Amino acid sequence: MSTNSTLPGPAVFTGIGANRRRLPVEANILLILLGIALVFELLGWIFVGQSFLMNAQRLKIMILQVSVIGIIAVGVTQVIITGGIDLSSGSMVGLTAMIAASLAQSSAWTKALYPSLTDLPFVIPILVGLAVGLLAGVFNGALIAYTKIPPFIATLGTMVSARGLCKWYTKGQPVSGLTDQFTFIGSGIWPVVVFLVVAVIFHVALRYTRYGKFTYAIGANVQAARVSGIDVERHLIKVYAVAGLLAGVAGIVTASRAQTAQAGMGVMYELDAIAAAVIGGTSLTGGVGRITGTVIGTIILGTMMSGFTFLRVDAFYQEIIKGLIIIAAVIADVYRQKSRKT
Amino acid sequence: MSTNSTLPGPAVFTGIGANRRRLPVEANILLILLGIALVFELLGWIFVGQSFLMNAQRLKIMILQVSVIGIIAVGVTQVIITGGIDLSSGSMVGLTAMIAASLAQSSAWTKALYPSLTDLPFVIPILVGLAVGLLAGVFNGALIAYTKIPPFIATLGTMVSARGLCKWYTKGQPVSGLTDQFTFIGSGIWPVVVFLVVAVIFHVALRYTRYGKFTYAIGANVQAARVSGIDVERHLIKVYAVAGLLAGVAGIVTASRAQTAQAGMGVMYELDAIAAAVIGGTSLTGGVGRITGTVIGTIILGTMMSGFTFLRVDAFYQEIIKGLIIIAAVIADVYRQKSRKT
Amino acid sequence: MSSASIPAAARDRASAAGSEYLLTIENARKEFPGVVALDDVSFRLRPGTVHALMGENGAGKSTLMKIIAGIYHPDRGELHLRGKPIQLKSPLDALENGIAMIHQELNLMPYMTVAENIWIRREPLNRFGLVDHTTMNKMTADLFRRLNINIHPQVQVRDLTVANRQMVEIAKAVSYESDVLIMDEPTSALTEREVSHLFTIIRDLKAQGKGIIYITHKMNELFEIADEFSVFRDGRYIGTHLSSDVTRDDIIRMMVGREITQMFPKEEVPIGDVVLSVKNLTLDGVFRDVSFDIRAGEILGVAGLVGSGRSNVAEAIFGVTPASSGSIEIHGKPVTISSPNVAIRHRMALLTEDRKETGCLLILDILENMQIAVLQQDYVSRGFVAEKGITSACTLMSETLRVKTPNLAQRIENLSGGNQQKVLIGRWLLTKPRILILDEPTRGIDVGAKAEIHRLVTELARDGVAVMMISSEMPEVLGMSDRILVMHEGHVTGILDRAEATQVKIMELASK
Amino acid sequence: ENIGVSMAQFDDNFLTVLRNGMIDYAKTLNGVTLQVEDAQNDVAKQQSQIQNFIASGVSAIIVNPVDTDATTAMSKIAADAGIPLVYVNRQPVNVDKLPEKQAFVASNEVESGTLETKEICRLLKEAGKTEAKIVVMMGELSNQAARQRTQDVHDVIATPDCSFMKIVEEQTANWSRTQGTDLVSNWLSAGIQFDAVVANNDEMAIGAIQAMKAAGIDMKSMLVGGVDATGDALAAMAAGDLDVTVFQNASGQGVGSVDAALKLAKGEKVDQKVFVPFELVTPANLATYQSKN
Ligand SMILES: Nc1ncnc2c1ncn2[C@@H]1O[C@H](COP(=O)(O)OP(=O)(O)OP(=O)(O)O)[C@@H](O)[C@H]1O
Ligand SMILES: Nc1ncnc2c1ncn2[C@@H]1O[C@H](COP(=O)(O)OP(=O)(O)OP(=O)(O)O)[C@@H](O)[C@H]1O
Ligand SMILES: [Mg+2]
Ligand SMILES: [Mg+2]
Repeated sequence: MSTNSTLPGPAVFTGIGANRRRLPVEANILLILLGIALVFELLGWIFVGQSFLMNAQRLKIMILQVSVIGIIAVGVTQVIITGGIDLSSGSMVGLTAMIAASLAQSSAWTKALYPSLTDLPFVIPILVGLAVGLLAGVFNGALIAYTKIPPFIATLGTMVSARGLCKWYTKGQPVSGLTDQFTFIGSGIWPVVVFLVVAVIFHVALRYTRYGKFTYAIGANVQAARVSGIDVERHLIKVYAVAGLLAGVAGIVTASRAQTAQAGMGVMYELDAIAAAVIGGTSLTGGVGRITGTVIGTIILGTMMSGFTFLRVDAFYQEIIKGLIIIAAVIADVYRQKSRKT
Repeated sequence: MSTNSTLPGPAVFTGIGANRRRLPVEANILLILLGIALVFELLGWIFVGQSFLMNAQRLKIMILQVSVIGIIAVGVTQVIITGGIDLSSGSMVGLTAMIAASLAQSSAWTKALYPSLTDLPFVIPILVGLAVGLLAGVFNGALIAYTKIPPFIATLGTMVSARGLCKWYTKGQPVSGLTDQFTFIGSGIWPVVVFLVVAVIFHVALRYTRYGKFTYAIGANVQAARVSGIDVERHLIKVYAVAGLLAGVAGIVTASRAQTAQAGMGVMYELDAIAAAVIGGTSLTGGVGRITGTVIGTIILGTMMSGFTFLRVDAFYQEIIKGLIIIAAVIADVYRQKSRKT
Repeated sequence: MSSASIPAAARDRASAAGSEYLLTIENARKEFPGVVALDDVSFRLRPGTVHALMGENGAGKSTLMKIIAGIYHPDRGELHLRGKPIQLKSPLDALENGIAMIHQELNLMPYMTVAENIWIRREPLNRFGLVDHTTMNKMTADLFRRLNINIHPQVQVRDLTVANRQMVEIAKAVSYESDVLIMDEPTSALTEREVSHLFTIIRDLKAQGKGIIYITHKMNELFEIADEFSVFRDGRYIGTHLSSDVTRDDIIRMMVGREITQMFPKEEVPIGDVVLSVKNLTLDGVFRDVSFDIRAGEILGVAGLVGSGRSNVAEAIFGVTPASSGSIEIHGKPVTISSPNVAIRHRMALLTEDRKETGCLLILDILENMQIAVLQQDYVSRGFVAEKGITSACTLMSETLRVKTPNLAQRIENLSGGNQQKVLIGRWLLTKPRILILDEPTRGIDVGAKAEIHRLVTELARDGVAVMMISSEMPEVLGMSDRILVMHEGHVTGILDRAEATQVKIMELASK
Repeated sequence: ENIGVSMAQFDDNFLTVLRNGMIDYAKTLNGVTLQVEDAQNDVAKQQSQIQNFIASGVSAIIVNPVDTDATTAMSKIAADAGIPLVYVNRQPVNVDKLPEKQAFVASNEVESGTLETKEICRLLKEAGKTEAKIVVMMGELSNQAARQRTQDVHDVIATPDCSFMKIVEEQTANWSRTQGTDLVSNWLSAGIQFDAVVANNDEMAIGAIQAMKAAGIDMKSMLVGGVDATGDALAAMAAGDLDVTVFQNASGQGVGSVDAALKLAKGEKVDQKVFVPFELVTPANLATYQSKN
């Protein structure tokens, strides 16, 4: 391009907006997380006489128990950034868990689903599980991109169908007796590692690649994205495919962690994942959101779960409080970012 | 100012009424319903050797089994028209069912929750149930209108909290032994009557009252609605209150029909209700939708349920097919209305 | 053909002035459900020229341009680029073939930075395939320096004023280095200063041999920047001429098909009592100590540069974003206007400047759009809307305002901008306001409609309505106002009487 | 002593009785507190709850498994932390290979469906049927008990004694009364004839009864069986609508599991398997149960 212009003019932009870069969105959410953790710490000393945070085991389980939600949430965040939504991820966790597990059975297990396909190397169930997630994601994406039906309904349909497939696959029987190789992925701290790796990859992808720029552009203004030459349909398929793939990862980790797969796995996970993303600052109207925020949002959910058990909150109150905290966290976020709205 | 202007000029405007209403949107959906019913009719003759439609009992149960969904869907439709969503209706059905039932227990039942409050006239549990629904709805509405958090999240929070309240209310115990007066509402064809009355009321309200005009205006463009003098906050509260009230009606009918109330009642009803509304032509982006469409959408769901049993479709396949039909119905609708979009 | 009125010699000159076309489109037709937007239209663009498109609202100008930019596919018609036939399948296709477009509606991504907006899909990548933000920002800075634009590359677009957003759009289009550059009403959100800045840019591009298609409703711009122009009416091609060969009236006749005698039909009407009185109105950080009165029958023009705070004052008075201090009196009684709802009860009306954002209920029909404000106080009994009454009121209003539509059941979305504006004016007239605030009432509106709106405002004033009219078009302010209030950076810098007001005086006040 | 309890589900009538059995029993013991969590039918959540219990330093854990196949992983987690674990009500897949300090207290699920079906079979014979059509209402398809109880029906019919019974329909109503009503209404409208309804639980059986009553079917001539002996079911039996149900001593299991957990926590030995038998409930012995569950 030719910068040798004939226009005169000083080297400019002193003024407009020079100073308008804001504190990163995550700072807000991190504060909310810290606030919640400190409240638990305080209440811990008062009521239980124990520290909430100074307990390595608890810190581990706090993240471990939401790793699967977190993995899905990373995918869902991207979908929400495009202005869509994915209600099918919970069902897809169940489906991929079932299918992957059925190819990960050990020959020692007498009731293997495919007796001739036991003791396979662990990469096979993993690859098949990922492929199933990917395919389901592509299906979602294609449906949304080409038929223009609302993502809410498209993925609601997939959600119901995938859950049905899940139950049909083994007629409701659980799939157990998985090989040690396969269950290794879900053991110890590995689910957390998978979660963080996934988070880092997509954090980079969203911020530093064209994939990411297109994702934000579509969510911010589809029309603008289209006239800028972005192939919106193709990109949406990619984004939903990624979400499906990650649901596949989550399914594999879930099956591996529980050392079994059953048709009811992942029920309602989609809602937790969406909550994590939104608590983390992702806007349901599209165009706004970051993986770092989602990670923090996920950890907020984990902290709440551990905190409730720690404080011996009656189970009946846990849900009531959980709902209120979700609302409160989002309200707090809306208020702290009020300047962004106007 | 004077509308009888002295402005000269040819009448460029060719007059009202010429084609004032295109083919109503419902025509499309009705066609889809007829299509589905005819497919079942045909398959019925082929596989079961019976008519699907020529069976008064089946026609009755087809609507009866979805009346509760339909009642919620009428409320949800209004919420969606404003551009919102209500995920809490299923939980609210459970909550109102529990509370209403606890005031409708007969003294013959030895384990009544409030032994001193048995054999109350049936209006009391009904009024209390409605009040609970209304209050929860007002809570939703106020949250959304004043804190500006996304309706998806606000009602997700309420959904979780209300389900928690539901379990907490009797610590998970079912509430049974309801008076005959109370269970009368849910007997025979009454739930259908309630559904249709509710539908007619809100059909009229949406089309012929200021309440309705404002609802559409807010969904079409909140900003413009506000500048046009609509008190958006107040109106949103009204709309969510109506949705809550109708969830209350649904809860009462459910408890009365089952002659018991349990904490798990209404789980996932919100999704069926949203599906019914969207199949019926309500747009999730707001501003578009009609109760007649929602009623037809609801009946489509009911037809599917009866059809599956009628054709003896294996339970394992039912969900898979249901998901696909929801998607297909919405695609069909999108295509038939393509002209409206461009 | 109305072009018959143009001297024959000039016509010949226009068609013979060069056979080498950069882009041609022949016999194009485009139909939307129920509307033929273009019918047998042809258009030719020469390199190194600025070719203006003129026509009333809804004439099909934007539609034709969207075809050239690969957004719409014509039902019929051939497109030739540099002499070769070409089919454009997508906007990307057009961009890759050297056609860029600045759209009539702003098409930016609000939550992304200026640099990201400009280079979307063309981001510089480093050797790991990741986006190189440093280079991208530098490229933006270079581009802006070249165009003499003063905006920071890393600021988010939503933080920019409308005018600056428009400048970003212009810079983005220029950055494609394309041979054909389409500008669809680029100046509708700009004031004189930015407009002349844009013209400098355009002349520069022209000198580089690019072909520029320029759509505008502003006649003076045509004479200032365009080499030739084509006129469209009702989806048909009327003619192409050199702009040096014609007069204003010729063009108007071609566009409208009839004469418009009076652009500013200002009448002297008896001025009554003070209706609206604003004292020391302040909205922290936006405007300060704004005071003025408007009397019955008076038209108060409000002038100022873009961003001077005029719209904010209007919105504060109307309760959209209430002021933080100051007082408002109506008919001498102090009032507190906390929301538009309250304002309407005081019989005020506000036509907002952004039709799409705060005006139209896009997916609803004309009838619904028109009646929504009046339903607050009229045509409703026991909650039920008096369908018959409101329908005939809206019908009458549409006829009065000459809304061009087959019927009132059309979605307002499908109307041209000018007709949308008329519907919105109708919405407010139904409420029979005593105080009417008009914010850029003729923005993006063709001459014919403009004259009608002006006539209407005059009539309202005659009926005793107090009118406040914000406008960035100097001739409009000068032509229509009894007094002119000028704002600069949130302050009132002066109020001029009709007699003493001149363009120069206003500009002085607006930029001091 | 603080014992962590993870229940598969709170909003389940039977499990509520079991839960209350534990809680009421714990109240009678000095210095024993229970912390009861709701796993909401989620295997992963249950596993996490166990880990949260361990982090909070409970002295023993009681688990009512969501998925009895997922217990291997849970056993390992508890064993690694050295905390005693007792499974209650649902038989873990690793019941024969339980690590040290782990036990299982339950009824044998095979009995429930078998008792129910055999009694229906007996009643049908008594009514002089030589050919009988039955419909089966299944619980949630992904649930162990639903599968087992349905399997029991098939197994009983496979015996020569009851082979005169024929399953004409078998569908799920997800444990729910309303769905049960709708399912049976749909069957009736399809003109399906049957002599008995065998439901996986009482709620669905009651739903069936309500549907049949609404359709004007005489409940005297129709046999309906359920499982759980809930309060509503016993009332239905007293009214002559429900013919068979099966009592599972829920509170007995609750008490047993708390006892086992406390003993393990104190380092005492307990039997690794404690079975509390199912009991058949018919109008004949109804009175005995009306005071229980
Ligand atoms: N997407 C669409 N669907 C239906 N009708 C449309 C659509 N786009 C444009 N039209 C119609 O086509 C005609 C031409 O519109 P176009 O936008 O090209 O006009 P224009 O000349 O650019 O007007 P303006 O000066 O107001 O921008 C109008 O009647 C308009 O209502
Ligand atoms: N919501 C807002 N938040 C922050 N600043 C705003 C907001 N709205 C307007 N401003 C700023 O206030 C100033 C006045 O804007 P306003 O729109 O009132 O000006 P105007 O003179 O009407 O210009 P225009 O002709 O573009 O409408 C501008 O600098 C603008 O950036
Ligand atoms: Mg245009
Ligand atoms: Mg303005």
